[in-house]
Order: sequence, then C-alpha cells, then structure tokens
Amino acid sequence: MSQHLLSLLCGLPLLSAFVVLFAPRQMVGFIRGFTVLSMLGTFFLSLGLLDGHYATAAFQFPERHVLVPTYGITYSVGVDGISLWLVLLTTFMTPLATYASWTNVSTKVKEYAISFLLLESAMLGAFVALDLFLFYVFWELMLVPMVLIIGIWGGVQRIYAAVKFFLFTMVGSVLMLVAILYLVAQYKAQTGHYSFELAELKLLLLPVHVQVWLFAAFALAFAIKVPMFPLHTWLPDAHVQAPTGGSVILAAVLLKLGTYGFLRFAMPLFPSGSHRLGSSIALLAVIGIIYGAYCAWRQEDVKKLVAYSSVSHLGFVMLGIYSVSQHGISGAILQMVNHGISTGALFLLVGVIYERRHTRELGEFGGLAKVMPAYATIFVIVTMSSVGLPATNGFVGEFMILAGAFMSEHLGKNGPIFAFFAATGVILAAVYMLHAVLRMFWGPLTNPENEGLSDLTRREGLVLAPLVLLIFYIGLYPNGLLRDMNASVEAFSREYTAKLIAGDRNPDRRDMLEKAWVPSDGLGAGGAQLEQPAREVQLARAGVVARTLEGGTP
Amino acid sequence: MQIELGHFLALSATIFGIGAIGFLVRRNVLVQLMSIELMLNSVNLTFVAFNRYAPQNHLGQLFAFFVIAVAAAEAAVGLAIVLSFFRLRKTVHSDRADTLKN
Amino acid sequence: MNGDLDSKWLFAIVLFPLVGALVNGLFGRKAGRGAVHFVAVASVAMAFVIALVMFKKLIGLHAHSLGNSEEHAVLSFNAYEWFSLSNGGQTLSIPVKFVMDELSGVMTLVITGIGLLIHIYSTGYMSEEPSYARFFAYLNLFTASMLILVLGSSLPLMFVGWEGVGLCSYLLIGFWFENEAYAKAGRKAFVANRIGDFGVILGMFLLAVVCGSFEFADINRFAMEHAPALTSAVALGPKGTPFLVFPGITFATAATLFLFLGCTGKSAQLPLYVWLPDAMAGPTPVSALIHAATMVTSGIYLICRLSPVFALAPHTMAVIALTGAVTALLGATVGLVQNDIKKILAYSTVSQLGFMFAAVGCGAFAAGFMHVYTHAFFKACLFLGAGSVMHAVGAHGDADIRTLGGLRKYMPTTHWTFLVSCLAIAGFPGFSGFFSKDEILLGALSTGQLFSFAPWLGPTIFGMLFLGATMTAFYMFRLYFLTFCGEYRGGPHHDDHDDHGHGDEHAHHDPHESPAQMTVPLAILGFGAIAAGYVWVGIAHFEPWVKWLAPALAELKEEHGATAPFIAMGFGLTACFVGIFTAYAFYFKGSETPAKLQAAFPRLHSLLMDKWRVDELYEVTILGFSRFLAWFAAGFDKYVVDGLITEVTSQLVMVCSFITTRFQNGLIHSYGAIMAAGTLALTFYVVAPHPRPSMADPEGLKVKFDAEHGLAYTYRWDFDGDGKFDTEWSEDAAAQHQYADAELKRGVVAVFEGAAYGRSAELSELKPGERLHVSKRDLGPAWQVDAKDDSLPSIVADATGVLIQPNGARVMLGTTLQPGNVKMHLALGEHATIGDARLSVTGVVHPRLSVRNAFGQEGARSFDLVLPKVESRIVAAVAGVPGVAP
Amino acid sequence: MTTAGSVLFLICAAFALLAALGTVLVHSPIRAAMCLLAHIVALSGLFLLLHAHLLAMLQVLVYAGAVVVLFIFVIMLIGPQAAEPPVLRGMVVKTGSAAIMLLFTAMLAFSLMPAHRDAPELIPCTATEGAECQQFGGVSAFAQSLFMDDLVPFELISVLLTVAVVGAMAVARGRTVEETESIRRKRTAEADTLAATTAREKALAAEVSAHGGH
Repeated sequence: MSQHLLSLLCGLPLLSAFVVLFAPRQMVGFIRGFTVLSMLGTFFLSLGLLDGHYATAAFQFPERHVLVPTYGITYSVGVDGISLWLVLLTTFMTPLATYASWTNVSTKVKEYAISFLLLESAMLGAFVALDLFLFYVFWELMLVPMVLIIGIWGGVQRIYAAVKFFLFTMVGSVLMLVAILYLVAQYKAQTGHYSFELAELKLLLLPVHVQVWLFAAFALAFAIKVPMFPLHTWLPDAHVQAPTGGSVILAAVLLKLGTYGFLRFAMPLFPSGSHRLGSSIALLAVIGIIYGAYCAWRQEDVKKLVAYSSVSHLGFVMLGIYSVSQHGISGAILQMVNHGISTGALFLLVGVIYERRHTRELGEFGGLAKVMPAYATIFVIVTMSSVGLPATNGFVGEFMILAGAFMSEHLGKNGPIFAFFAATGVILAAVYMLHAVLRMFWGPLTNPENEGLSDLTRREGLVLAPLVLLIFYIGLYPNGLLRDMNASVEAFSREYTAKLIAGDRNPDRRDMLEKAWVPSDGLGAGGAQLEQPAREVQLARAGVVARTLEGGTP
Repeated sequence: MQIELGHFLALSATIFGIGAIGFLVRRNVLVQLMSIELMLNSVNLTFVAFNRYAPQNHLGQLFAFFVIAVAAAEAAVGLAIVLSFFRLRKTVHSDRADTLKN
Repeated sequence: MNGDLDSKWLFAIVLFPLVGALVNGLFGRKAGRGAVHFVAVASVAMAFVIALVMFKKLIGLHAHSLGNSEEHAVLSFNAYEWFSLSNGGQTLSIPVKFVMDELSGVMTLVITGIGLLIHIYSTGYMSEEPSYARFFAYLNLFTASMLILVLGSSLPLMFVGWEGVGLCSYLLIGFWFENEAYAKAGRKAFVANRIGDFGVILGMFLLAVVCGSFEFADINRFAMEHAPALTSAVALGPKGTPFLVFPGITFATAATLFLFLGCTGKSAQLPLYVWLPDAMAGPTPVSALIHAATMVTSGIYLICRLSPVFALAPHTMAVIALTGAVTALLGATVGLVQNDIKKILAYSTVSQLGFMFAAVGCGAFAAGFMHVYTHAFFKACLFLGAGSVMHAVGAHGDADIRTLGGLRKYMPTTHWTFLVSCLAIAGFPGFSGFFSKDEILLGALSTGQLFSFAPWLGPTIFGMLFLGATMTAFYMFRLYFLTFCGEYRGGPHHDDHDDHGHGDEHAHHDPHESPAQMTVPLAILGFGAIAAGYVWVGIAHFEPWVKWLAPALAELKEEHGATAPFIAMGFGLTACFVGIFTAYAFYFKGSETPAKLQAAFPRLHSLLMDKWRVDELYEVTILGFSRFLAWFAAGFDKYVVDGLITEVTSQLVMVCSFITTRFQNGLIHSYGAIMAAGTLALTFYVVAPHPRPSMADPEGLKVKFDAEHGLAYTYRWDFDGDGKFDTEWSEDAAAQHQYADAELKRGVVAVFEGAAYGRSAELSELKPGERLHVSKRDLGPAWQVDAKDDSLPSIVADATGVLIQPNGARVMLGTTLQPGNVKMHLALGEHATIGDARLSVTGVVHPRLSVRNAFGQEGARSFDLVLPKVESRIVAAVAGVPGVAP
Repeated sequence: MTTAGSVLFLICAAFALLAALGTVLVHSPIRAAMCLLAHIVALSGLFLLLHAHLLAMLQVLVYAGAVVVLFIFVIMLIGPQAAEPPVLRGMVVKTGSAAIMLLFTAMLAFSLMPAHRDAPELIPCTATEGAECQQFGGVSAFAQSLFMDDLVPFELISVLLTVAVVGAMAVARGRTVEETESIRRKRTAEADTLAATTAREKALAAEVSAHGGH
C-alpha cells in the first residue's frame, strides 16, 4: 500500500467525486457527510507520508508508469521535503474548508461537493507530479472547479471574478505549455527521444538566453498564481466573490502552487535564466510586500483586506525563495504553510461574520468583542499570527526569510537592501491588521444590527480550534516541520548553485558563486567537468552542419 | 500547333476562373448555381485530361463520374433551396439572403 | 523548596506566569474571582520565589567565580532547539535557552517582585471589573513575556519577549476596548513598538552576520575578542569581495543604531516615545507595570546586555546619550504644566528613561541600570499611589490635580508612600533615587575618551540632565503639594464612567483610604524607594553594584578626577533642593507666580500643555504621508494596475473583435471575395520561384544536390559559387558535382561548446593574414593554464591553414595537450580544442541554385557547404551534480 | 495528337470558353442556362478528344438532360422575377473580386500551359470487337473499373442521390398552414422567455451598481 500511497491520495477524492456524482441530489445530508468524511480519510491517509525518509533529498513514495511511450509521458509522482508539508496542508485545509461551508451553501450541494473533491485531487496531483505533462494536466484541472466555485456559488459579481481568474491563470499557463513543449523538443533534439520527466529534463543544458525566455514563460504562469505584483489584481476580486470555502482553499493552497512551481520546476529547470531574473523577481516581491500592505490598509471589505495581505505575505515567500539560501527557502516553505493556516483561518473567520451579517464592510462592524468574545479572541490570535508575532507561526517563517535575504549570496548587494525594505512590511502588517481589528472589534457597539449576534457555534469552533493549535505548535516548535525539509532544501540550493557555476561562464560571478559551492567527487571548479559530456549525439548529415552554420535558415 | 496536356489544363483553369468570377460577380442565385456547375465541369476536364496521359487505369474518369453525380445532387438540392428562398423573399437576389447577419 | 534547585527551574520562572495566563484565559471566564486571582497571584509569587532561590544560587556562583577567574557566573537551561538557520554547512542554531546572570538576575527579581506587588494591588483595584479574568490573564502574560525578554539567551528569543510585551501592552492599554480612544492608544503602542522591532530585527541580522551567532554570550565574547571585526566598515558579502560597503560606518555603529531604534520604541525615547503618555488609557496597575517593572526598561536592558558591542560604537553612544538627554528635558518640560496625575507621571517616566539612556550613552552602564532598578520601586509606588488616589476620589484615568488637595488627611498610607517616592525621584539625599541620579550625573561628567570626536558633548549632556533633574524635582513636588496638601477641592465630577466598574459608589463621597490589598504593596514599595539603594551602595558610592554587574557589563575606563563625584553630587543636590523649594514656594504657599508665568508666556505654556505638539507633527508628516501612500496605492491598484492589465487588454480584444466581425457580415459575396483573395495569395506563393536546395551525404568531395520541385519550375546550378552557372536550365531538379581542391576556399569553423551555450558553431572565412577574433567568453573558463597571463590566443590564417599562438592557453591538438607557448599550425581538415572551444580548418564553397517558373521569374539562393564535413557534438548533460539523486 | 484532333480541340475549346462567358455574362437566366448547355456539349467534345467516350455521353445525358432541364424548370417556376434587374450596389467588391479572380486565372493558366507529358498510344478498337471493345474510356473498360474497383463508392453515390432527392423535396415543399401556425406560437413563447431573462439581468446589474462596485 505504501508504494501506492500518493496515487491513493490523489485517487480517493476523485473516486469520492464519482460516488457523489451518482448520489441522488436530494440526499443533501449524505452528500455533505460523505464528502467531508472522504476528505478526512484522505487527510488521515496523508499522515502516512510522515513515515517517509526525509533525511535524504530523494523523492519518497515514488511511483512511475509510462503512459505514452512515444512521447515519453509518464505518470511519475513522489514527495520530498519541499512538497511534503504542502501536501499535508492541502489534505488538512480541504476538509476544514468544506466543513466550514456546511450550511452556507444550500444550492447545488452535489455539484459543490464534486467541485471540492475534484479540486483536492487536482491540487494533490499538482504537488506530487514529477512529470511536466502530468503537472500541467493537474495544473489546468485545478482551474476548472475553482472557476465553477467562484462563478456558481460566489457573490454578486461572481461571473466577472471567475472570468478574470480564469483568463489570468490561462494566459500564464498557456505560455508555460509552450515552454514545456519547447523544452521537450529540445530534449528530443539533443538525445533523440522524448521525455516529459522532470528528472530527465533537468539534465538538459540550454544556452542562457534560451533559459531566460523559458524561465520567463514558466515564471509568468507561476507569478500570476502566487500572485506577484503587478499580476495580483485577480486575487482581490476572486477572494471577495468566492464563497468562504473557495476563498479558504484559494488562499491556503492554490496560491502555494505558484511559489511551489518556482521551487520545483522553474528554478531547477532553468537555473541560469532564473538567476538572471532573480534580482528582478526579488525586487517585485519586495514591492509586493509593501504595496500589498498599503493597499490592504485602505480596504473597506475585510476579505479584500485579507486578499491584499496575501499579496504582501507571498511577497515574503518569493523573497525567501529568491534568496536561494537554505534558510531563506526553508523559511519560504514554512511561510507557505503558515500563510495557508493563518490566512485560511482569517477567511474562515470572515465567513463566520458574513454568515451572520451578510456584509463584510468594516464600517458595518465595531465593538463586536462585546457580543462575540470567543470570536474576537480567535480573530486576534490569528491576526497576531498573520502579523508575525514571535511564538506564533508567522514569526519563524518571516524571520528565516528576512535572514535568508539579508545573508543571501545570490541576491548580492541587493539582499540586505531588500531585507531592509521587506522588514518594513512587518510594521505595515501590524498597521493594517490592527486597523481591521480595531474597526471590527474594539470601540462601542454602535450598529444595532450587531447587538444580537451569537458567538461561535460548536461547528465553527471545531473548525478553528485545530488551526489555532497549529499556529502555536509551529510557532513554538517549528523544527517539527523544518527537520523534514532540510535535506531537500539543501540539495535544491546546492544543485541550483552548482548548475549555475557550470552554466554561467561569467568570470566575475564565478568567484562569488564558487564560495557557495562545495566541490566534491572530482568535480573541480568551473567547466572542467564538461570535457566528457554524459551523452553525445553525432549528427550524421553534413547538410545539417551546413544549415546550422548558416543560422538555421537555408 | 501540337495540343498538349498544358493546353487542357490552361483551358480548364480559365473555365474555372470564369465560373469563379461569375459566382462572385453575379447576384442572381440561379446564375451563381450555374457558375458552380462551370467550375465543377472545369475540374472534370482536368481529371479526364490527366487520365488521358496516364491511361493505366480509369481513376481520373471515375472521379469525373463521381463529380458529375455529386453535381447532379448539388444542383437538385441547390435549386430546391433557391425555390424555398424565392418563396421566402420573393426574389432570387443573393444579397437578400442575409438572415444569418446579426 | 530547598535552596539547591537545578537551573532547570529557570524555565519554571517563565512557565508559571505563562500557565497562569493560559488557565485564566481559557477557564477564567467561568471561574470565580477568588480562583482567578489566586491563580494569577500564586503563579507570579511562585516565579518570584524561584527567582529568589536562583538568585541566591547565582550569588554563590558569583562569589566563587570572582575568587577564581574572570569567568562569567551564569545559570543556564537549554530547553530545546527552536529553529536554526543553516546554509552551506554553516548552522546558526537558535535554542530556547534561558540564562540568568548578574544582569538578568536583578531584572528577574524586579519583574517578579514588583510584578507580584502589582498583582496583589490589582486584586483590590480591579475588584469590580467585569473582565476580571481577562485582566489577570493579560497581566500574567505580560510578566511572562518580560521574563522571557530578560532570561532569553539569544536575540531571537529575547525578541519573543520583546514583541510579547508589545502585544500585552496593546491588549492592556486597550483593555477597556469599548472606548475607541483607548483602543486606538493600544494600537499606537503596538505600531510604535513594531517600528522599533523592525530595527531590532535588522540589528540582529547585522550582528549575526559578523559574530556568527545570535547568542548574547557569543556576541559579547566576539566583541571583546575580535573588536576590529566589528569596528571595520560595514561590508556585506563574501570575505575579500564584499558587494555592499558603507565606508565610514562600522558594523558596530550600524548594528547598534538599529538596535537603539528598537530601544527607543520599547523604552519611549525620541522619536518613538509618543505611545507612552497615551498608554495611560489602560488600568492604573498596568501603567505601573509598564512604567516601572517591565516594558520600558527593556531598552536599557538590551543596551546593557550588549554593552561590549555598544562600547565599540562611540557614535551610537553619542546618539543614545543625546537622545536620552533631549528626551529627559522634553519629558520634564511637558511634566511641568500637566494637570492630570497620570499624565505627569507618564512624562516623568519618559524623562527618567531619558536619564537612563543618557547614562548608558555616556558609558555609565552600571549607573543607568542602577536607575532602572531604583526607578522601578519609586515609579511603581507613585503609580499605584496615583491609582489609590483615583480609587479614593472615584476618578478614573484622568484625575485633575487642581480638583484634588488635602488628601493627606484622608489617606495617610498613600500620602506617606507617595511623599517618599517623590523624594526618591527628586534625588533627595538618602533616598534610592539620590544614588542612581548622582551616578548618572557623574557618568555624564566623566565620559573620558568616549566622545573624543565631540568633546563638548559630555558637558552639554550634563547641563541638560541637571536642568532635567531640577524640573523633575519641581513638577513632582508640584504634584505632591497640589494633591496631598492644602484643602480638598471637591474631586472630579464624573457622571459617566460606566466603563470602569468600581467608581460609582465613591463618586460623591469624601475620599477614603484604600483597602489593604492596595496599601500593603504601597508600603512595601515605599520602603523599597528608600532602601533599595542601600543594598548595593557603599558609603557615598555604589562600588558593590558595579562589582556585582562587572562580569555582565562592558568596562569603559572612566577617568575622572577625585573631585568629580563631589561636583556631581553638588549639582544633584542643588537640582533637588531648587526644584523642591520652588514647588513649595509656588504651590504650598499658594503663590501667584505660576499664573503670572502662564500669562507671560501663553504660547509656550500651551505648547507645553500640548506636549510640544509632537503627536500633531507626526500626524501631519509621517502618518499623513503613510495614509496618503495607502490611499494612493489602493487607487493606483484599482485604476492603474488593474486598469492596465484588465481594462486595456479587454479593450484591445474588443477592438480586434470589432474589426474581425466586420468581415463576418453574413453576405455570401463578401465571403467569396475574401476567399478569392486568399486563393490568390496562395497561388502567388505556389507559383513564385522558391529555390530550396538540399544535399545528400558527401562522398569525399562528391556531392549530390537536389532541389524542391515546384509548379512548372526549371533549375540550374552554380556548384563552385563563382557566379557562372555550371548547368543549363533543366526540368530535372537533381544534380551532382565532383569538387576539385581548387574550387574550395579555406574556412575556419569554431564550435563553442559548454553548458551555457549548448552548442553554437560559427563559420569564419579568413583570407591569409586575417585573424579570428575570440573572446574569453567563447573559450570558457578552462582556456587558461596560467592565470597570470590573460592575453587571448591569436589565430591567424595563412596560405595553407591557420597559425595558432596559444599565449598560455590550453590547446589540445587531436588528443594531445600542447605546451603553453608553442606556435602550431592547423592544415585543412585538422582540428584543435582551445579551452572549451573547438576549432577546425575546412574547405568552404558557396553553391548557388537558381529556379525559374512559367512566367520566367527567377529566384536564386546560395548556401554554405563545408567540405570535408565537421563533426559536431551536443552536450546533453552535465556530468551529474554531486550528492543529488536525479 | 493529330492535326484533326488539334483543330477539334481549338473549336471545342473556343465554344466552351465562349459558352462559359455567356453563362456568366448574359442577363436572362434562361439564356444563361442555354449557354451552359452549349458549354456542356463543347466539353463533352473535349472528353471525346481525351478518349473518355462514356464520360462524354454521360456528360450530355446528365448535365444536358437532367441538370440544365432542372434549371429551366426552376426558372419557369419562378417566372419573370428570375431575371433580377441589375443592381449597382457592391460594385467595388464585385470589380475587386473579379479582378482578383482574373489575376488568379491568368496565373494558373500560364503556369499550367507549359506542362508537358507524352501521351501514350492507345490501342484502338478493331471493327469486329464492337461493344466488347476493351478500349480505354470505352463502356466496357470503364464499367469494369467502376463495378469492380470502385463498387463501394458507386453504391454510396446512390445513397447520396437518394438523400439529395429527399432533401430537395423537403426543402422545396414549403409549409402547411398548421405548421406555420405552430412555428409562430413557438416564436412568441421564445420571445417572452427572452424578455423575462433580459429583465432579470437588468435587475441584477442594477443591484451590482447599487453596491458601488464592491
């Protein structure tokens, strides 16, 4: 069973979706119960992943079947330290989000359940896929249920938001598809056969300018998903319009696929290209941190505020990734999980008040702490986690990211400057989050509509309690998570740097990069190891040479 | 002057062109249908001409045969449509066949 | 509890209040008041008792270490590793580790001791409060955070407490959250603290980069042992080749300035002090806790903790001293005219903190810290006394001293303790404040070599502090005389203070003494205000204190003359007596002078009344600008970013669709016309002549050519590229030619291989004497044998091939490596490898194909043919990366 | 090709071209149909030249006998309105497309003109063979190809023709009164539904704008 664990994980929600598909639509109770139970089942199944051997960077629970031999398309999946916690985050957040929207979705319950199950399956697939074709399929599969969730169960302007979300994501992913196909064609040209497998494609060595373009195509797709400034404008709309469950999944998991994509695909495949654009991406990340925070401050709609805070927080994640230092990346992964938990919790909390008042305008609230003390307490705790207060989860991630950026050798002199400006985001986070808390909870209870509000119900408490516990668990003992990441992150960072040295011949940069790379196994510095390429292809026809010499256009 | 394959082809091309021009320029649906017949005929000529220069089998002629059959069917249906159109619009002017517009 | 506890119990000091907070927070709402305050008080009491025991142990260790060596006496307990920063084999571990040494020991005692008294006091003061449990939960959490702050062994762990007290101040200041102003004051405190925290984070990183550790002990040791590393200019990046250099700013200066920014936030110094006066919004015991025992002292604590680092940064010290002195004056001037008890006390705290910072800035760490210690007693006593007064007269939060008076009669305990504390803060001889203030003045007087770059600084600061001390004595006694002497003036009239539970029944009564829970702590603290100094002080000097702290603090050689202590003491006494006497003359005797002065300088008075209008200044500058930025960003996002990305794109699509829908007009003939145009274009392309040559594998010098067929095409070839066609027009597309040597020209093919390039070949035809230009980039990093000579190899064509002069480059001819500087010749068909680049000498011809169509149009194209062919290879993989499983 | 053949080609080609031009150019459709007839006959002459004897006969039978007759029936059915008065509208498009097609025709004709192939000699029929003659393009040889090699397409053609006949009848038949009435009712119902939907959407839009774009 354990060798098929990942397939089971991806398959169980899909299977449940089929079961729900054939359930009579009147049996609402059964559909809801079955959906949540199967998601919980997936979660408990996913706990089996913790058994993996994460002390090495190798993929755990690997599974590989050739699907289309002619084109080298495989079903190949596996988890390592980078994806492990994101998979667990997905299986953890999905049942919570679904359970939280237990009552507020009463129309088309069956379709809602199927959408969520499909979504979970696709997200899990995207996190574990090690084949670009497979990844792309899951990546696009994810889009459909989410668009439906926004477009069918969303707010007043749901169609606008859904279409915007769809178009934004599509633009990026289509370019990514082009880049994937180019990459595979290049692989064919160099080795004589096709392959979509990540491990194979990683071995390709491409000219720097080609890498830059391919990386840009990948990065665009991922940057839209993250979302990075200035491609973030779909997010506030999508969040505001999406139903609570959709918002939670969107914030907690979907956005992570963007940052995860950078780590898993864009950077290992095109290290030199990534390095060329690295500083610009980090700069955009820093702009995103500050800009998102300022935008959040002015929002009147709580969901919009939280959405902009996501832009800010994911700016931190991107900065951590692009510091390419081990702790920066570990921090970024941790921060992905943290953001999933705290922002997920925030959206759940906003959903709670929305269900009672059917509004999210800050101006409508005030003094809620008086009538909903438990709600206020949890909100403040989650806020503090979002603000990055030490002893909550937010701090460790931000601290590691800032330290990573500050000491990054890849960002060069920009590192400390970026860290400086990113750290101002810490101040701004306090400003906008406390602004929201102040306007929602403190002050006199002026709006008579708020007087009779009931505090958290048992179901809501049940959903929020594990999140609060996790906030403190990660805050106090982050090593529980970091331990399993270390080996993979270290390998990632080492591989990236090593390929950069081999790839980037600029002698000025080499001096700097060599420091970060510990040569071993007879791989000397510089390009000496390239004397004996692993694979050689002789081109038989002289004519081909003639064409190449002419620049490819005889 | 020796008559060659090229002459048949050129003739066929010219007839095709005349048919095409007729189809494009004339607005009488009936004449447009006849223009189509012209073009079909020109193609037939090409088939038959090529077949004459490769007479191992009858492929060209067979194809021309089928084209004639199709042309007959087409004429039948086309004319039925013309009739129906005329009943609808009381005209055979093709510019009036614009119900799809907008 | 025996006297021999394991240092594991350090953790318990923190844990007890934390658990207390947790229990009260989770279950307090349902539990009774008795249970709540039992848990709260007991947890702090336990912490205090354990702290006492540990401190006793520490004293033993201290005595022992003094006898033996210079070793630092510490108790430490490592709970577990929190997290670690590791990169490239280096690991910066951040453990949850608690350390008690001389410095943190004293702090722990102050926090738990005074904290305990405040807890007990609160059981009385807050007895009517509905959110009793919440209050005590916050109070316990506050104590716990402060304990983490002082006991934490490393900067990040300290930062937990550092932000924890920020959070607790936010929660406690905004305790009565239904009053929006209070809630806003809480937020202001948190945000101001956060600005400081920003500095702490960056300072922390800078120190970690240089010292390679976050641990205080390691940093301090590094500062003492490797001072030059810290006093070198800030240069970030790899050693030897830094990429960010700030000449003139040393690491120590930069790091300490950042840390000091944190201190100004936490300890209410310019420019971030503005939150502290507003923090009066919280319940009075909270004010006492914030001002006396916790929170505000943490800035001084941090500086003392890292004193070896600060000692290396004289410029920072100057900034600290000056900031402290200016803040001391600012606080004091505002305190002169305020009428609200708590406001006066608040500004006195700002001012006193200024004194402490001035002291540590002048290098008198021990003196500054001494003031922290003594100030804790008398300021706690003053605040609790003020609370007692307000409790007595039924005021809440804003008791105006002009409406009080004569309380001496009604509440003797409060009066006596208040008087004692006033004397202490004024620096009356024999009281605790006297000793510490004296030492501060002495410190300012004897800065020694510290400010050698600005010798005027020491005396200036001394002058400012003297002025500040005089004013302190004045306004404190103004407060005392107006409140306790003379006749009771009726008390404040409060009709609506429903947010504070206990006032109503007292509102219209005569003032009365407070219950025992409140007076007993007052008495203890009053006693402390007198006696606290004596514990550590010898005759007229505080030698024991300095000795005690010596292992934990940096030593700055303070050279002062024998007379300096007496000068300092003289000025201190003068300040005290002048201040007290003036206050006595003005307010006890009921002089008209204050009113006259007020009338004489109305604008100055209102400026002081409005606290120098600093809040207003911030409001219009920084806050206004920030709000503007937020407003701008939100608008920019909505209209510009979203507008550009979505609106412009969608409009573009609309325009395109408008254009294309014009074609779909539903008219058959327009479709026909378009189709005709398309057909024409296609035909034109098909009919036009396209020469597309191709060739088969050459057999030696014999090559078979072929061309792509087209409609009615005829072909002719020019095989040797001499401009004359070698064949006639022919309908046959194929042709072949046997080349003669004479027809071939010489060419050089350079193939630049390597990871970054994949492969790119470049054909250069060189006439004899011409040179092939290559760059370092083309040759890759492996081109040189001898790194000293970086002139590029020269590759020059001659009549029979190319001549290579390596100039030290690594050249492989065939498979043999050629010696560094021997010229070599490549003939036709030979190849060599220079660095990573391959070089072949080949024959080149440019055959030409011409195609004609039925209209007689001609198209021609020449192409390159390399003979004999060059083998090319493509690098498909780097030879594995070590340790990475593919 | 013999000289006689060449002369025949020239005559037939000229007829075919002229008739084609006539078909396209004459105003009256009935005259156009007559020109088409002439064209078809000329073409069958060319077929004879190319040894497609059976096809030449079929051409005359099917085209002249069926298609052209059908055209004439329809023209008669429609009556005088079959000759539309000439309209000047769309002259630009007409001229443009005519010019384009002219260019296209010229280009194609000129580049095809030089095409050359040797015509293989064909075995002529002997006098005794008669109908059994296996000559290329003759009935016997052609029928063998058609019914042995291409039987399936041939049978498919019959299906096509059946479909065409049925379709033509269905299209040309027109509607009964009841059918017209039922269609009218259906249309009214659809219009009502559409109006209701539009109203609902308008209400939604109003709601959206009332929320001020949040």
